[in-house]
Amino acid sequence: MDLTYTDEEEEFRAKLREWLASVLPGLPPKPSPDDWPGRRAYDLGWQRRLYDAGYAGLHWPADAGGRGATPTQHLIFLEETEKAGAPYVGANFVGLLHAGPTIAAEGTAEQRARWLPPVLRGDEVWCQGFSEPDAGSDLASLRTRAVRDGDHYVVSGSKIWTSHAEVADWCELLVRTDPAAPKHRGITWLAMPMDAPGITVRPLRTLAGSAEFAEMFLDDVRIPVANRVGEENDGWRVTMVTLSFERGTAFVGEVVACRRVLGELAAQARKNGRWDDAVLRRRLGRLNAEFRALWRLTQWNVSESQRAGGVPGIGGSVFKLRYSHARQELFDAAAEVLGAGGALDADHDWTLDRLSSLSYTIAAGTSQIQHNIVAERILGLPKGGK
Amino acid sequence: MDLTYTDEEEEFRAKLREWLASVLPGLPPKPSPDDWPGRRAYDLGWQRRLYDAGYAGLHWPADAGGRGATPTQHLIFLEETEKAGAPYVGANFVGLLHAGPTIAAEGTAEQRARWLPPVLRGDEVWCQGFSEPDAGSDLASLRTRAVRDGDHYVVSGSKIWTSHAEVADWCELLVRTDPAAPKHRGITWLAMPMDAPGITVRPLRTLAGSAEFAEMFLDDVRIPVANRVGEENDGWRVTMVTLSFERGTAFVGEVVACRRVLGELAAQARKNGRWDDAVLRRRLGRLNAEFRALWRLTQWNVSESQRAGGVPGIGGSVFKLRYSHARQELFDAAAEVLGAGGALDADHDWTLDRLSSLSYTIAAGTSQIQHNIVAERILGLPKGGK
Amino acid sequence: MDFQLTDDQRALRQGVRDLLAGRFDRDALRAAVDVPGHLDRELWRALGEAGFFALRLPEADGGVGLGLPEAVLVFEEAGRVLLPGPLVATHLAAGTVPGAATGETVVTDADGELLPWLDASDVVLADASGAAPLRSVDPLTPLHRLPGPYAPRTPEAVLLTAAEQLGSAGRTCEMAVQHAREREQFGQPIGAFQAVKHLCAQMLVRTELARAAVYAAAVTGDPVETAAAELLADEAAVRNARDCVQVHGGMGFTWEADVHLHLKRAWVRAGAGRTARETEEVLAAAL
Amino acid sequence: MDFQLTDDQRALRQGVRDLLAGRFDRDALRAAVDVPGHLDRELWRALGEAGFFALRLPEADGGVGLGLPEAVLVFEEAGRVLLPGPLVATHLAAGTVPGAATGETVVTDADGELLPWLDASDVVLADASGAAPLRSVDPLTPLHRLPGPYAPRTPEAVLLTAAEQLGSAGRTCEMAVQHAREREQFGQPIGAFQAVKHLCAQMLVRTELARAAVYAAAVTGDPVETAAAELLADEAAVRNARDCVQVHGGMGFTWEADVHLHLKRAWVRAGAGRTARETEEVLAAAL
Repeated sequence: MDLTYTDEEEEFRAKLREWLASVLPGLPPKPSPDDWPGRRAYDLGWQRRLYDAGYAGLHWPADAGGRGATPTQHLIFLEETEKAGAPYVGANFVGLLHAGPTIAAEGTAEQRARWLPPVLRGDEVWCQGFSEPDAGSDLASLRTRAVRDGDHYVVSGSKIWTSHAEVADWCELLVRTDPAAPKHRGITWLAMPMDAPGITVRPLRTLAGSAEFAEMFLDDVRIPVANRVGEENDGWRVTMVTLSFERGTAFVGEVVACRRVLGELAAQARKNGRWDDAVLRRRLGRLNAEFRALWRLTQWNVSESQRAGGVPGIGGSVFKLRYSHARQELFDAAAEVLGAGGALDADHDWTLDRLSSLSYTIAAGTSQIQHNIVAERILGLPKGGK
Repeated sequence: MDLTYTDEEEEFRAKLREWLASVLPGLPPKPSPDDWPGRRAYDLGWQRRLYDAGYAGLHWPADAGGRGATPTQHLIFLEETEKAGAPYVGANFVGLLHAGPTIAAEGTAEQRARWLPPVLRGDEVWCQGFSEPDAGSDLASLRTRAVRDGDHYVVSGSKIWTSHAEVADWCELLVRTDPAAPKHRGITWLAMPMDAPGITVRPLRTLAGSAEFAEMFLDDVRIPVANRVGEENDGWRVTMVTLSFERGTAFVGEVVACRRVLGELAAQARKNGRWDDAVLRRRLGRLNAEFRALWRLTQWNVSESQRAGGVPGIGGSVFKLRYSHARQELFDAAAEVLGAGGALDADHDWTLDRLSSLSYTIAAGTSQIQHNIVAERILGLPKGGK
Repeated sequence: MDFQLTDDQRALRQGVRDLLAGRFDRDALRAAVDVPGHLDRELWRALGEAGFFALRLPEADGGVGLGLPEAVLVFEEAGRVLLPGPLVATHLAAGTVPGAATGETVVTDADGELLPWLDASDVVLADASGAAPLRSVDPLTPLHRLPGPYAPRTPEAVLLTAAEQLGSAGRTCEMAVQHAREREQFGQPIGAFQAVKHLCAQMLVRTELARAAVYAAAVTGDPVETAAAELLADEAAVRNARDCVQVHGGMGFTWEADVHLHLKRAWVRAGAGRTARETEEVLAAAL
Repeated sequence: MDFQLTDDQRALRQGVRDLLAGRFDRDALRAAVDVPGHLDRELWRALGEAGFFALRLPEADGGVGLGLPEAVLVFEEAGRVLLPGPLVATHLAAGTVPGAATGETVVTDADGELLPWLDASDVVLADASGAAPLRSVDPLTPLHRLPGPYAPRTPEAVLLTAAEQLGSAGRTCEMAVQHAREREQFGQPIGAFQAVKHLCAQMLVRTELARAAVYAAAVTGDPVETAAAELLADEAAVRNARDCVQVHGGMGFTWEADVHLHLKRAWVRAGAGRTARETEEVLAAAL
């Protein structure tokens, strides 16, 4: 059990810090949340800077254009960029964390050459077309149909929770190619060009009032068969590769951010007098234990993945269950620190964070589903019950 | 919505108080918890006093020897006896609250004449032979076999959680008479004389260290067919009658007692300085809200039952879910008030109450089962899932 | 003792429910959401005509002559449908502020630090000098922040707000159950899964406990009982709305679903009253 | 950074587990329960021989020369099997009290208000004047009450106790899972029901979070990290034991099942340390 970083790791951190200190002051001003083209340009600009400095695709394998960094280096990267206040991955999220790694793992040489470099360079944006209105927790029940017509698939259906759809160049799309097969066995993974005729994108407003997501309606969209990654009807397996990439270090930056917010809450409470409320103060103390331990659990999981040659373990579900809950507790505590006059003010960041924290126990597998995963896959309890 | 008591109800209360004040000082000293014959004698002696004063079987129908009191009068009786510190129902529990009402509702005239008066007079003790080692939450899966042999049933099997078995005269016993039928349809209700050959009773020690319960092993016990209440294989329905009696006002005395304990906790905390701990103090305040509301919910349920002519509603499951949890919280708070030196002292009443509170989310339907009941029978969600 | 609704009380509740279903249906609700700060004066007058505000005025003064238990039933219905406006303040002003009883005059009062509906109101009972607008998290309740000091709320205001919380808690429980019955995943209604079932059962338990507390406080007027009602109703409304979001899954996270409106309103109502800290101290002191 | 057990640490853990399985199996546990207050000196010496107490002494002084992380792994194993005796005090006395390192001498120390194993110990490091016996709720830990004032516990004592709590939490999770796999009701293992499944999953989550905190505190020795470890390990041990009772149903409520022994011991360990109040204040002050 070693929590000290090796010399190589410390050197990596030092160089990164140095670079961040040099590059961040020169960034253009942040675009407004509603300015989608502006956000695309900003996020891609940041990615281009990372690319030029050699930090793009840090955790991607070298033969996919990545740096082949260790999980620990990736952890350091996420920690330091968050601490320095660097831009979030933003519009590059799906390309860097879902679609890219999937193509790297399952695509042909030609597909890798076509799609991976523009992601790393910050030239192209990907979005994700997985969930459907009737396929949420039960993703494998998706019904968007793809019918083969010569060297094209003709796709019709609707997708939901597609972030950055308005400005994406490509969509990693799951479609049903064999309606007669068992549900997991009739799914195919396609790369859909977002300028293809027949795609309609409609912004989807969340309860926080923002339009981070979109619905996407597909009406006889023609997608070349050459855009298929993996075999026809093998898309579920291909997708699971993607999802496992999502779990490993997905929340590193957020845990760092939560610990910063917790410190700000304490500072604010000391300033406005609410620190004298023993119940609130001890609640913040408890959250300190919670987030410190979540940070250590992250390091535990990263070390495990490092030993396994970079493959994230199942511990991600354990982490997500507790983290999603702790995050909600954190922003509930923030509301207490602010008092009603601040907590009901929609212009306060913490109010929006409190609202958006509600999605953490739902998105990327509800807590109900995560409990099942932990109970069945880790603890070995019987599968498939209700 | 009326929370005032009628003149008749107030008169009933006043007379009861007067009688309690006159009779309680003359009671013999309480026997030790391990003195089973002494406890039997004490409990039956109290029942005899109730009988002589006209309070026996208050909620039983008049034609079963009861007083045919309203649910509100029963509520008042339970409230006042608890407040006065009168003895608990003790060894008379099964006779008065389970077996007796079942026989009153489902027995023949002869059976009623044989079994009911001794219960009311405090002459005979009943115990309950329902649960089995492999039939707990799934009571209907019970396997104790009864085979007809002339005018007797010959019964073999084992029962568990049989309280007062050592000193009982009778046992209300559920047996399987048709192993081929669906599980709910092959069960029969029998009154078993506890002096019949073939019965072995073994005390069952609980985690609180006491032997309140027993296991009962039945080896070819012969029970006259005349002791069957209801039809052969109709015992499940007969039993459900009993169980619904259990739910209505089962916890009235306990809620009164919990509110008294809560007051004692506050007094103790004020005395030992722990009242200065804002977290503990507010926790006690919250429990005050909880138990006040539980008392009002009891009155709500009793009034509902009164309007329905004495039939308890389904609200008992809602009450039990919250009450069992609140009771555990109460004695956890007691441990905080006492501090480690008191909370770890097994001679302190509150320590034992804390331990025994653990059974409240298990006995008479686990909280898991109660959630299902509420969800399926009240909210109408689909049955039978896992 | 008969702690159940009388026939008259049942009829009153049904009457209010029917009135609101007619005058403030889902379309009206979403229209109100789309124009924040706008108060429908026609609806307000209709409420006045129906006796919503004059409910507790003596019949001799043109009122309905009913009591706090009946008002609680009416405000519970208002909470169910998220009826907007300074309902409690106007109701409490009936008989003292001209036009309040009939719904001609809209009256607001400060709820501690926050003053709702300042711009849309005709009469402001609080000292509104220095009031600064904020962007309310609840699209159905415009808010101003007051510099203070603030007058404490009356026990009636506390209780009627708790009644609205109770109505909201009951409604979100129903919404969750309805969604759980209809939404299918893995080949069956999600309400067949124990995880969802038990969430819904807990919602009902919270609602019924809060109901017992709120109704009892209305009958007895006891301040400690009122504190219990406030605490349990706030908790039921907020917690149920959150669980309702959870049961709805992704759908619950959209603006289009009504469930977020319940959550935000529950936050506003809980924030308007005493803090849990104050309420719990009242309850502790009474031990 | 490599926050995982080294091969040596894994081997140590396995070695201790094997040793305890051989010297303190379930029969030995139940025998200890049946004779409260009796300490098996032969077992104690065997622990000494195996290096349980001398683990952190330098090899030059006849110790094993290992560190706090290794001690935490060993005490976690002790917590798993409910090994009785003043283990932490004797371990900490090794090197200063003669015979402690080898298991010849049994050493106890006061844990705040409570002094465990007074009668069975050879050396008492606390001021035991005025010590009054009480009937301990835990049949495996005899206790005396001290009049005070009490010396604060050392950070090592806090952490090794937290390690025992962690071991107990992990064990009750396993016990619950095993029971849920084997016990059938309604025609299937109860572990097929989501309500039971999710209880078990929560137990694992608590254990793993506590594990990360305890191991990290052992590596860093940071006092705030130690406070976090104490808080989370106490909670995991107590809460898991309770959930384990619940999963076991009626069986969990019997004296014959081991689960109550875990709960009572977890209470004793949590009561021996700082209160949650003190720990949370340390954690708050560090923000």
